[in-house]
Amino acid sequence: MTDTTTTTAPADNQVRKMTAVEAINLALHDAMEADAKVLVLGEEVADPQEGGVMGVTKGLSTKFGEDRVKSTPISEQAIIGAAIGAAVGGYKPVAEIMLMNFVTVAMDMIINHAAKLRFMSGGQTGVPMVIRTMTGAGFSTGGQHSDYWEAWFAHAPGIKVVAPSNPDDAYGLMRAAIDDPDPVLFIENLPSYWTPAPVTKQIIPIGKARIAREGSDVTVIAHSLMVTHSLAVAEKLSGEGVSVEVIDLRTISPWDKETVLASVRKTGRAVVVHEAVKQFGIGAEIASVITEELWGTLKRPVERVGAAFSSVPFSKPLETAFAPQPDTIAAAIKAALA
Amino acid sequence: MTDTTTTTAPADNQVRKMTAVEAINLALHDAMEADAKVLVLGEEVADPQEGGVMGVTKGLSTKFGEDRVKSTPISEQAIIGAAIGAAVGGYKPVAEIMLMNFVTVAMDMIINHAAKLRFMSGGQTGVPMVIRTMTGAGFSTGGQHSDYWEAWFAHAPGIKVVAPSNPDDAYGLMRAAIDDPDPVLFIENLPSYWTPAPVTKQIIPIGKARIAREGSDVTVIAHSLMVTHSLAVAEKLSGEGVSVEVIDLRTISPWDKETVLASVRKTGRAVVVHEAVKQFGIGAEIASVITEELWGTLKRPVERVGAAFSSVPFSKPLETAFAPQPDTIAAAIKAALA
Amino acid sequence: MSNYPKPDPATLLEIYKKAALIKLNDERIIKQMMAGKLVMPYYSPRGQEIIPSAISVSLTDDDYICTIYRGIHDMLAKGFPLDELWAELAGRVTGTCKGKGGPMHLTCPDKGMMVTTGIVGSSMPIATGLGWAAKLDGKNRVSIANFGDGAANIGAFHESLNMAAVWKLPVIFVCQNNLYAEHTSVAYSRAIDKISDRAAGYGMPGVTVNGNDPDEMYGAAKVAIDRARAGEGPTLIEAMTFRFNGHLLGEAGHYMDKGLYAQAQKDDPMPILRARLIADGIANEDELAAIEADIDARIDVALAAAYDAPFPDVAELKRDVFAEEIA
Amino acid sequence: MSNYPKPDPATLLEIYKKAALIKLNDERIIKQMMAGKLVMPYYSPRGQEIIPSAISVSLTDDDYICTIYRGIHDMLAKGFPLDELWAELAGRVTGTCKGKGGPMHLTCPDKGMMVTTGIVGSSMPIATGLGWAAKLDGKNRVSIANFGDGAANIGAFHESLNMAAVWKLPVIFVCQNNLYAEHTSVAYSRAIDKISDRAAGYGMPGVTVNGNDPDEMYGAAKVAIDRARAGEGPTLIEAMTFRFNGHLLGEAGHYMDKGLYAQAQKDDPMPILRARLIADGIANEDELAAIEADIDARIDVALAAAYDAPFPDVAELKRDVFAEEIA
Ligand SMILES: Cc1ncc(C[n+]2csc(CCOP(=O)(O)OP(=O)(O)O)c2C)c(N)n1
Ligand SMILES: Cc1ncc(C[n+]2csc(CCOP(=O)(O)OP(=O)(O)O)c2C)c(N)n1
Ligand SMILES: [Mg+2]
Ligand SMILES: [Mg+2]
Repeated sequence: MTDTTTTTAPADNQVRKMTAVEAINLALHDAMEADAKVLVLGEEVADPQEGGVMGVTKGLSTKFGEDRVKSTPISEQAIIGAAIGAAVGGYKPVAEIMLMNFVTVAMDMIINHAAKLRFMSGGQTGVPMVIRTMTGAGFSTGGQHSDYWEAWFAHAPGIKVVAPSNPDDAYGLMRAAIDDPDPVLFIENLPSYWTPAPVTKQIIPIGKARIAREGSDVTVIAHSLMVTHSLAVAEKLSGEGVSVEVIDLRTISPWDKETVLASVRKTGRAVVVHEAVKQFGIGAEIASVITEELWGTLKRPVERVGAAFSSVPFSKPLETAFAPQPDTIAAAIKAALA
Repeated sequence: MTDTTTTTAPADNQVRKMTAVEAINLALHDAMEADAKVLVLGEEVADPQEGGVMGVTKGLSTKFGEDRVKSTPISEQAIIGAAIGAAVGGYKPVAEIMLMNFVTVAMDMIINHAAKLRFMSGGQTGVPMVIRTMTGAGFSTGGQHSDYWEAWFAHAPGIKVVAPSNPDDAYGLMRAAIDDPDPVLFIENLPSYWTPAPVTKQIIPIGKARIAREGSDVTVIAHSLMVTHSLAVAEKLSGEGVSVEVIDLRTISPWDKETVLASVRKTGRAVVVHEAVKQFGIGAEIASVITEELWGTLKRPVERVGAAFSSVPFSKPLETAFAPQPDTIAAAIKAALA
Repeated sequence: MSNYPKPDPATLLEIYKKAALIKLNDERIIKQMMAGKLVMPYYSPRGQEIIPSAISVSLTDDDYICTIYRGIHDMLAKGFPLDELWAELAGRVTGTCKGKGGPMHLTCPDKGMMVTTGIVGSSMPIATGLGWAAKLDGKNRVSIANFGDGAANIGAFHESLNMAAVWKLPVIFVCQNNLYAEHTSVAYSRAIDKISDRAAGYGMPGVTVNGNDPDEMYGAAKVAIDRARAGEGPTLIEAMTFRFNGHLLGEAGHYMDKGLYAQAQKDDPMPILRARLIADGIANEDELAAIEADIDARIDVALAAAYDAPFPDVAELKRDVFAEEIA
Repeated sequence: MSNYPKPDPATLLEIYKKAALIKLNDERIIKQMMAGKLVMPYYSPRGQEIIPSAISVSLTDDDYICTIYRGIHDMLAKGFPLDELWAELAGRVTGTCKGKGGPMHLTCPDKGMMVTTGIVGSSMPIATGLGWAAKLDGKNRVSIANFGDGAANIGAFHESLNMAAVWKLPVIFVCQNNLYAEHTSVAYSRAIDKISDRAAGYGMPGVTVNGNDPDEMYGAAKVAIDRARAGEGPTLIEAMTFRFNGHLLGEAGHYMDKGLYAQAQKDDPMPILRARLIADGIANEDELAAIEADIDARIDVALAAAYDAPFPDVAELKRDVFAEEIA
């Protein structure tokens, strides 16, 4: 596992700037074009319903037909069940669960079935499907529309968990997720959906982290929107003479221990950042493994940054205080450097 | 928070030996007798259906009537929804979800509603309910009937998580859970259901751990069946001159940091044990907090013991290898002492 | 339905007052949002005013209701305090939920408004539980579950209707069928004509009524509520209606059938009811104008007070997670 | 139902062969469990043999089925290999799932047996997805979803039937109504007489048949399967039956109605079908005895081979979690 890339080199000179919405749309398009077994389903995903509430699947049903791109009733259990059945039946479905809080309705299908069927059948029935979902605080949508629950799925053997931090990764990880023989939960960040960035159209391997910025004093490990925040903080701190290495996990399960440990072995200090509630979040596992593996090397305990222990609040000042912000991350980095 | 008890002194001389099944039954009975607002619902819980598949609720409907003790259709969403509604309407329902894997069907009700309604309503609607569920590997029930998912709920603000390790705690914690103004997930261990032990009928506060055995060399933190295994290992190791302190967490969320940290401050070494899959389990949070708080004091990294990263397998030798056993725990203690 | 009880003139005027409050309040919210003064996801109930107005005249504060993100009409009809509503929408600590809940979680237990949910379908299991509580209380309370046409396809619908029927609970399931679930027209999500036909599968009465017609809506609700109070169990009412402002305020609505939209506009229940009140001599133009002016004035007050009030302190993040404040 | 197609004598004999295999296999499992040779939770299908036997004669290996913990009858009727079955029950590496799945997760994709689940209701959404796959394949495959009477009250039932109807999928929903869900009699869990009445709420045909009667069961299944193959969409079949050995092997069954039980024993479909075959001259006593002896001999072989096979290595815990073995 040494093919970690520091920066992604453009594959050709067709690098275009696009939003994550466009990048995921393109990834779905390219995957459907490359493989007739790829299907898309979910609420509103077909064009008569405007190709998704955010337009992520726009154009797909018009091009590939409403047999392969199916708008569903509001029935998350049946959506995931249909995807599992189709996957077991030889297809590669990409199911959308509109927001991450709604996965709660389909947990049986995801946890007891999608994640377990390969093991329970002794390898006879793989479930090559992708569950796309979006989330993230910042839009004043309150307690039931912005949660990050990646820790639940990372704790569940049999399902992979991926969370891109930018349009290029969104494209590359989506292509890899669709090709993966196992179920992949694909977490999109809603507030950064429309921030354009270059997209190289390279497929990005699942299970590999990316060193988003090199540094020597401290390692920040993040995913999704928190990578953007961490990079901004790193840039700012470089002005203060602090060299921050930022690792974009890209895949949360199985996560790339090699890359993380190599970095912390070098810096001796680590901060794990996620938007999910801090307590019992994925930062705890990553901090524990770093501590176990690098005991003696580690100069300070691993710092963890996550949301407050509450539901996502509606009122703007509370919502801002709830989720990790650049200054929270900066403070944690300084604590790690103490 | 100093009222941690080392051993529970009998309140009177009516201490009887009973199984956890009997102790929980008695706790429900006593609570229903003490407060007419206490209700029981779930599949099979009333006496025409034999008072629960395991007989935990036997006799309650005959004594308190089928208005207060209701057998339900197989409808976990409606079971939890009915409990939430009844709680918001002024009652104290105890809802049974037969096995912990079946909570997956009701996650929306538990996570988006029971756990959040107090916060989202600004304190107007509390949800004083208990969700009883049972689980645990060892009965060859395979991949969908034995999972421990306490980490999911510990990560969710607004719901408390309790897991008794013996009949006395089962009684005392159930009484406290029913009286608690917030929703409590109450996790019962199926394989140890029928092991009799003395029951003192004392109410045990939620949020407090118990020092199940005092020791000075290393602290083992466990809950549910793993306390029994850890105590057996401690006893065995005492023969080898190792003094193991065993802490029974009793409550997983909010967990008793004070008691745990005081113990590890003393021993300098810690092992966290749970039957749930090790990766992203509650051991990671506990290990992280210990490391953060006792950096400098800690002599070795915290050891974590949990199940293998797989579904629960059916075949007996695999099932045994999957879940932590006394020898796994002993090995981790030795690693912590290295 | 011809033998439904009919609202008397006073009740009809009462229905109009509630509906006018909903409509004027909706218009004001939109204005404030357009002006950038309110920032929130807003699911306008414009077009659905009659449904809760015609139901609520048969309810008391003791009766329970659960509703959804598109539920401000249900709330106002049942008497939600206007000041606390506006303060909540503005995210202020004086809001009914101290600003922590926002528009999708409006709650006012004093007036029986127990739960507002943002999860499709989830009003139903909880309303079923409130029905159980109501039955245990023995005070002839009823519990109303509001939900949309799209929600009738989710599992929680099935489990709730079945449980309420088996337990004979005093629950009225009100499906506000506005023909769309987000961008999905009903034709895409079910292979039957009437959602009310599902009631037979649970053993409860099911009716489809014109939810925009105060007579039908009042009658169907009254029959169901009386039945529930009498201990005879639940009813499913499918109330046909339309949402004029699309799903979420600001969307383009390209997915909507243009003919359908034009017809719905012609059928807008608000001008129709207003004209009828005048035609039937129940109220004259001046009286109605005075009612409307009074509503507008109350909104002015509520809105001004809301903006003047402070935001919640960040310490609120530690409160109401559990009953006891987090250390 | 009188115009249902009837099984011809050869088909009837075929049904008996499948049913006899189920019954004899069940008896042997119980014997082995009593002897402590097999340790597992066992949900006996005794009494329900006819249902899958009469369905499966109209299926090929290409057709999909999903079933539940109580599904060994569905499996055997569709041709599950006996050796791999016994090895799996014994937790051996030669089992169909290498011993990792056990009795609740029997799987044999080669013969279309895609998923066995231990979660009530969950066979239905997955069978719906297999129906979608079947439709996309364009090979006129069908997908059978087996489930119990209790499962008809869970949300997954509702969502699946609705989706299958809207998408016109070739799915046959087979509700094996054995009058009990664990210890709960149907009267406690629904307020209607027939589960098949729910089909109308989804816009699909629904029928209730005597699942113990090979004619009715064969006819209803054939009509539904033909309809599905013709692209006309799903059907709900409620097959009335009884479970003689209670829910989980070893329970006392005190909750069961004694009169019902006695009647069910009189109606035991196995001796009835056997006698009919003889009476109608389809097979004589000797021929039937030979069929049964042959089944017994095959079970002897499977059982002996199972016990002789090794248990899986603990390294299996790292395999099949993902396609790629965990490091
Ligand atoms: C379980 C769940 N799935 C999806 C959504 C996203 N969503 C919000 S509103 C909505 C449409 C609901 O339509 P309907 O029930 O007809 O109510 P309406 O909005 O028309 O009043 C959807 C799909 C959700 N909130 N919850
Ligand atoms: C979601 C869920 N809830 C509860 C259970 C526990 N359980 C196992 S079988 C069963 C009864 C099912 O009855 P029915 O659907 O009639 O099938 P039968 O066993 O009679 O064949 C129950 C409640 C479960 N497995 N899954
Ligand atoms: Mg609608
Ligand atoms: Mg049954």
